[in-house]
Amino acid sequence: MTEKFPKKLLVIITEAALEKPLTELARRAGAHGHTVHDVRGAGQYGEREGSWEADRSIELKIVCSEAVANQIASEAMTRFAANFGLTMFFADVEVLRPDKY
Amino acid sequence: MTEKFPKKLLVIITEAALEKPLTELARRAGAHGHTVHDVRGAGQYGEREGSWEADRSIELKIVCSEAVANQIASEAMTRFAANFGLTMFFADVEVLRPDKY
Amino acid sequence: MTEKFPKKLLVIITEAALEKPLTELARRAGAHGHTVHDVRGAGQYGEREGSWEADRSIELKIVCSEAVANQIASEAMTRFAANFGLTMFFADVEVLRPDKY
Amino acid sequence: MQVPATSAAARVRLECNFDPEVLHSKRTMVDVVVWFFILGVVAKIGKSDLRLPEALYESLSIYLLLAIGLKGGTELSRQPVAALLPQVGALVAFGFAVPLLLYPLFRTLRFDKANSASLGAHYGSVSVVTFAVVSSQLARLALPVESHAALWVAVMEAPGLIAGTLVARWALGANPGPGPRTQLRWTQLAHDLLFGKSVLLLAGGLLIGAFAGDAGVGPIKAVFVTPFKGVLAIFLLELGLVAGARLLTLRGDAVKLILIGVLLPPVLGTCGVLLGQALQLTVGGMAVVGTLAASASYIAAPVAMRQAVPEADPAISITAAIGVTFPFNLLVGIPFYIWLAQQVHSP
Amino acid sequence: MQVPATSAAARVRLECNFDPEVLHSKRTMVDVVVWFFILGVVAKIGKSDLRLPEALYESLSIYLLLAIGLKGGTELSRQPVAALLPQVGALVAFGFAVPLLLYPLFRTLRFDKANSASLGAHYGSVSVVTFAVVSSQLARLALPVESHAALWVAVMEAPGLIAGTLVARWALGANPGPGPRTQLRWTQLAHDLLFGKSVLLLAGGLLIGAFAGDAGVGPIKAVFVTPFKGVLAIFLLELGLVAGARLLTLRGDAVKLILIGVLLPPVLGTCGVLLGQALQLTVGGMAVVGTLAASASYIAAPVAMRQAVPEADPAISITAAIGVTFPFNLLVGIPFYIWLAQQVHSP
Amino acid sequence: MQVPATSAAARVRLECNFDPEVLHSKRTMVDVVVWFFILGVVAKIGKSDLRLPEALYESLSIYLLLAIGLKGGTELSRQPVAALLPQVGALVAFGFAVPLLLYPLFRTLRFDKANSASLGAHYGSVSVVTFAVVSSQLARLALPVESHAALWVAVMEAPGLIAGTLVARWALGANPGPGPRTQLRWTQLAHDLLFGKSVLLLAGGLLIGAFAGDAGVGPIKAVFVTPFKGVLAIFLLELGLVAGARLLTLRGDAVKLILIGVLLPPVLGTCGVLLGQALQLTVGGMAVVGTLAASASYIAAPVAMRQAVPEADPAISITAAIGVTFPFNLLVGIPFYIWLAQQVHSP
Ligand SMILES: Nc1ncnc2c1ncn2[C@@H]1O[C@H](COP(=O)(O)O)[C@@H](O)[C@H]1O
Ligand SMILES: Nc1ncnc2c1ncn2[C@@H]1O[C@H](COP(=O)(O)O)[C@@H](O)[C@H]1O
Ligand SMILES: Nc1ncnc2c1ncn2[C@@H]1O[C@H](COP(=O)(O)O)[C@@H](O)[C@H]1O
Ligand code: NA
Ligand code: NA
Ligand code: NA
Repeated sequence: MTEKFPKKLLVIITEAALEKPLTELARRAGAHGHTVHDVRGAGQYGEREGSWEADRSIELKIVCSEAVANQIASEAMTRFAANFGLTMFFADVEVLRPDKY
Repeated sequence: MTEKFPKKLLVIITEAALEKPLTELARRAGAHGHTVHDVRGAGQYGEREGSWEADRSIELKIVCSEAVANQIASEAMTRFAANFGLTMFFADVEVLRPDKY
Repeated sequence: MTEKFPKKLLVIITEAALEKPLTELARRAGAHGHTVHDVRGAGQYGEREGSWEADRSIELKIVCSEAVANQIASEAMTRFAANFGLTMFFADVEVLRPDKY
Repeated sequence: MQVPATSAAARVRLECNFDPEVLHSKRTMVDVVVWFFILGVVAKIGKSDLRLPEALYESLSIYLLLAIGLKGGTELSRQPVAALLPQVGALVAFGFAVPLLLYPLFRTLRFDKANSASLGAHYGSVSVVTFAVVSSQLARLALPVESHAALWVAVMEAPGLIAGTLVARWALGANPGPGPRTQLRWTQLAHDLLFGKSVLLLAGGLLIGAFAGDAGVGPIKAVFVTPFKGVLAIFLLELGLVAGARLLTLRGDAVKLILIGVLLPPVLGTCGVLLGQALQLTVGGMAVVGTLAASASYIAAPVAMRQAVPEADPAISITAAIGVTFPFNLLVGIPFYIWLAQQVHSP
Repeated sequence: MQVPATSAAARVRLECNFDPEVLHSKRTMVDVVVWFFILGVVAKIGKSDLRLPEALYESLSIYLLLAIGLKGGTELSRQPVAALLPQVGALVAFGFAVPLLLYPLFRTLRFDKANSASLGAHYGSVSVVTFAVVSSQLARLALPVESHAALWVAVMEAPGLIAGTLVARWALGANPGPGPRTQLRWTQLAHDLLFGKSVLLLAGGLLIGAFAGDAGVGPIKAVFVTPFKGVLAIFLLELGLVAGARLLTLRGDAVKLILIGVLLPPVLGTCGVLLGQALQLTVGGMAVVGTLAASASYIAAPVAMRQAVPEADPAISITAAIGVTFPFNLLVGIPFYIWLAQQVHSP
Repeated sequence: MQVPATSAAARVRLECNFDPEVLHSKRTMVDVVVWFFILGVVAKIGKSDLRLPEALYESLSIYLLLAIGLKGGTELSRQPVAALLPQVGALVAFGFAVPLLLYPLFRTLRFDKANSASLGAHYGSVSVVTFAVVSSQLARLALPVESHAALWVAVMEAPGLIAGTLVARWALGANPGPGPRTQLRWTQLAHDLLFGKSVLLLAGGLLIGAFAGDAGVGPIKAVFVTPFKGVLAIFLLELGLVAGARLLTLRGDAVKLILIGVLLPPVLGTCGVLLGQALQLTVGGMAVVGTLAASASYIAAPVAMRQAVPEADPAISITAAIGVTFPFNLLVGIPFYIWLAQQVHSP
């Protein structure tokens, strides 16, 4: 069986306005890639139906090393958590090509 | 490094008709938020391409405590599993702000 | 409390052109279902904004046994990794109905 | 059921298969929009990668509902409301009766209780697009229709769904399904029907049309009137894809579903035409009521039944409604209801 | 502020509430597109499941911006540029002044610094759809407008946003919020405004119209001119849903927001009409500038403020802008600015 | 290749850059739809946040394919089929030949085997939107075109893709890439081309047009004919965004790709015009065949090549096709092919 290597998956659910800042942040922090899609939802800052510009939310996924995930998350916390709806969580995942992420 | 706290991620993939009942159920069970997006897929009840009203599916994500996740899942099972396409799974995740979820 | 059973979640993020081949591969490998949605992102092969046919990406999720996940992943690697943008990871999840997946 | 007296001429026409004066050639018999439906079915069955974006489907269905409502509304304001009440009452009663009458039939065909009730609800309610197609056909044949016909669609949407739900409650009450019964909240159901997309947009369009009148609606006719039929064509392409997908999944109960989907419409349609006659409608009006009666809902009904009768398998009703009955009505049913209305009208 | 001299006749008209010759009946007073907005609000407040796909919302807003630009552009090429400069200068200055003047007012009403600046930016900028509605009203009343009015919209979009950002920087500089200040990059802000969807499409449409001229734009009028009002109607249905959602979330500061949303527009609108008078615009032109001044941006502003003043709570500005001011302008404001422009014009 | 005899007058015109009678001024030379493309490119290169929803892109491309087919179809029914066969045969052969002839050229330019085959397939196939633009230009210049021109588009879509795939199979067979070869299933490829979105909708539109005839298509012209050019404008805005994005990613092989993208079209276009002459087409017809020959596919080809020649880097072909060749044809190529057709026609 092909060997698997542990990585971290960092998921960030937040306002669409942060898509560009967060992906830039991730790149600078050392992530090799990212994946985004549009979501709707509700949280502390109320419901976000995503039906028009200011109401749109995204889910951003980054597969990376634990250090990079920590770096991205803590920077996102300090820069954005105070003023933006922001949900973040980490999960343990395994990949086949450890150098790719 | 900032401390992390364990939480459960509950993912429910089901028919779009259940979006409202399930998010209400989650709120009542104590979840502080949820995230939804549209998906397509296939399972036991056949293919669901999501190309029109009755054929739409959603994926619902809830980050919460294990107790709340169990509560939501078991209520969803009893109320909906018999009559609706319903896929559910739990994953261990870590968050930075444990009180938020 | 209802009992939970361990399963693997295999997530594949790749070009939209592989949606059909990959879901067929998954079915043949023994997966009982799958879920897909459209994403955008960036990786080794550059940015994919998903704004037109050849630029679309998907995220495919399969909940299955570890053996099936390995089988799908290794077949996808040999058939597609050389020529397609392809990100794959495995996560441990728990389900309530082990026979369903 | 009273069979209309047909003159000798009409009888001759019957034998030579539909009125040769009106439906003179094969080519003009098939409305152009029907070809789009067929293209969709062919694409799906041929496993084409053609997929209309879901956002387009939703946008078009919103457009069609609004446009149909608006068109009816501008005329509605000219009608004395009292004159409409008997029509409305009769149509509501008809839609309500259908699921009650069909339930024993479906049970005889060995559908379980939930599916029998749900199927009845689909046929008791109406298909807005089928209405659009019959209207377009009548316009081509220069047969006038009551200008407030959209009102009929709006009032015939809900009664069948309510009756179907009632039947299911009554039937399943004694013998509940595997899952624990969810309490049915009637206020919830009433709300969902009234504020559901279809009724809301139809009724909203009707009211806007009535308030704004012809002069007010004039400047938006370039969107809601002129392109109507072309938009309908695109929507039928999408419905062809959906119907093709249902045909591909036909399995065990295929024969039963095809029989139901093909045999019910002419029967219900005939009842509808006769009801139209009893209400003293025009030929066009009778054809429309016949078509509405014969049509099965696939926008409002599946959504409503999923909530109200979740025990029913949606695949069964949807396949019958959009996989069989909808194409049948498009190709055979509508010409037949029009022909029948003409016969019935002959003095 | 100089009060316009009103003749006795005008004074009488004032008392009997708006010019009875022009706005003769209730029915014609409400433009048909406004009913679509109301339908949307009713649907949302009635908790309907009606949802317009986001892709439709985006497509329609792109269409409206382009179409407004194009229409203005074909005329723009005929204008001597020099003649436009004073207008442009005055409108830019006006939009820039609004947030500066409103800031102390909002502070007095106990909004915090960031929200006061952000609210000011929303009112300093303009609402493209409100412009479309006033244009449609003026067309119905056969009141001509300067054909390059779209240029006004394009130049009034950004100044208010820049001024609001400046106010926020200045106010928050001394007393930063909880999070560490993000460096504001001015070049970034300037770029985002200029290349932001609204300005880019408006200006793009203007330029294309100017380059291609009437002859060039002719063959695409069937898309960008004829159906404009109908498309606006559909867009207003969607905005009704959005506004209804904001109304449903009104909570603690509801009274303050409603007061602001209802009282500011007439004041700003009056200033705008008088500015139009000073610029020697036509009656229609004064009404348009009044409406622009009274309108609050909800396409460009929320996006810009989220980047430039993230400390502000977007719910506050958006609720005021689209939940209160937009419906107010639609129903009451626009007829009032038109009426006022007519009064002011009376020699 | 036979160089057309040009009269002295024509030679003079050539020197003063295109026919001054037809393309008299800069302004009318650029079709209005081209400005929309340029706006899109500017927006993308200026890093605007403008994004057309993907659902809109898909909807518009479905619309354009159907509308082009329909338009051709209504005329097709009047043609004797036999008369069309030589045209169809010649065009199929031409499309098939292009990848075979270009393969050694691309190899000489140091593209690897897979990319050489894939690039050839893109140029062997055709761009539907380029066809729409040349048609719109010809209409503006009042140059008639064979009414069944859409048929040419439909038949020229697939041959180049099949030939490109064959070349790749043959070249890579001996020297497979890193991954294990996937078995190419020819029936699969044939199916995917025939039932692929482009051919299916074009052919579907053609057949519907032919079946329904002018009378049948009449009522849907308000959707499929009148707004065609305006819809094309919006689609070109989107294509401008896509092309801009490709230009931004130009890197190492930029020079090679630009050279190919700019030099190939005039050569292929000239061949196409001469082929049109050999087929005794009208001036408009020659210009159309020239344009089709010069155009590179970016709807069907990328999808087909991804399946059939996955070893090829899609970025290379797509950048050449939509980043370079498509804008080149829009701005320079199409006027040139029209001019050339006029020269060639001069007796
Ligand atoms: N407990 C949760 N589970 C899943 N998603 C959440 C949760 N809380 C918030 N979200 C998502 O994160 C976004 C921002 O959350 P918040 O910061 O709580 O407003 C919401 O719009 C939701 O989409
Ligand atoms: N094994 C699976 N892995 C991922 N998604 C699944 C799986 N099985 C089912 N699904 C999703 O869950 C929905 C309902 O599943 P089912 O209840 O099996 O019909 C399907 O439409 C799929 O989107
Ligand atoms: N590190 C990563 N984290 C999350 N998604 C990724 C990552 N790398 C790549 N992707 C996604 O996978 C797709 C293909 O990746 P690649 O093979 O690296 O080009 C990209 O378009 C992204 O959507
Ligand atoms: Na019915
Ligand atoms: Na303003
Ligand atoms: Na070509």
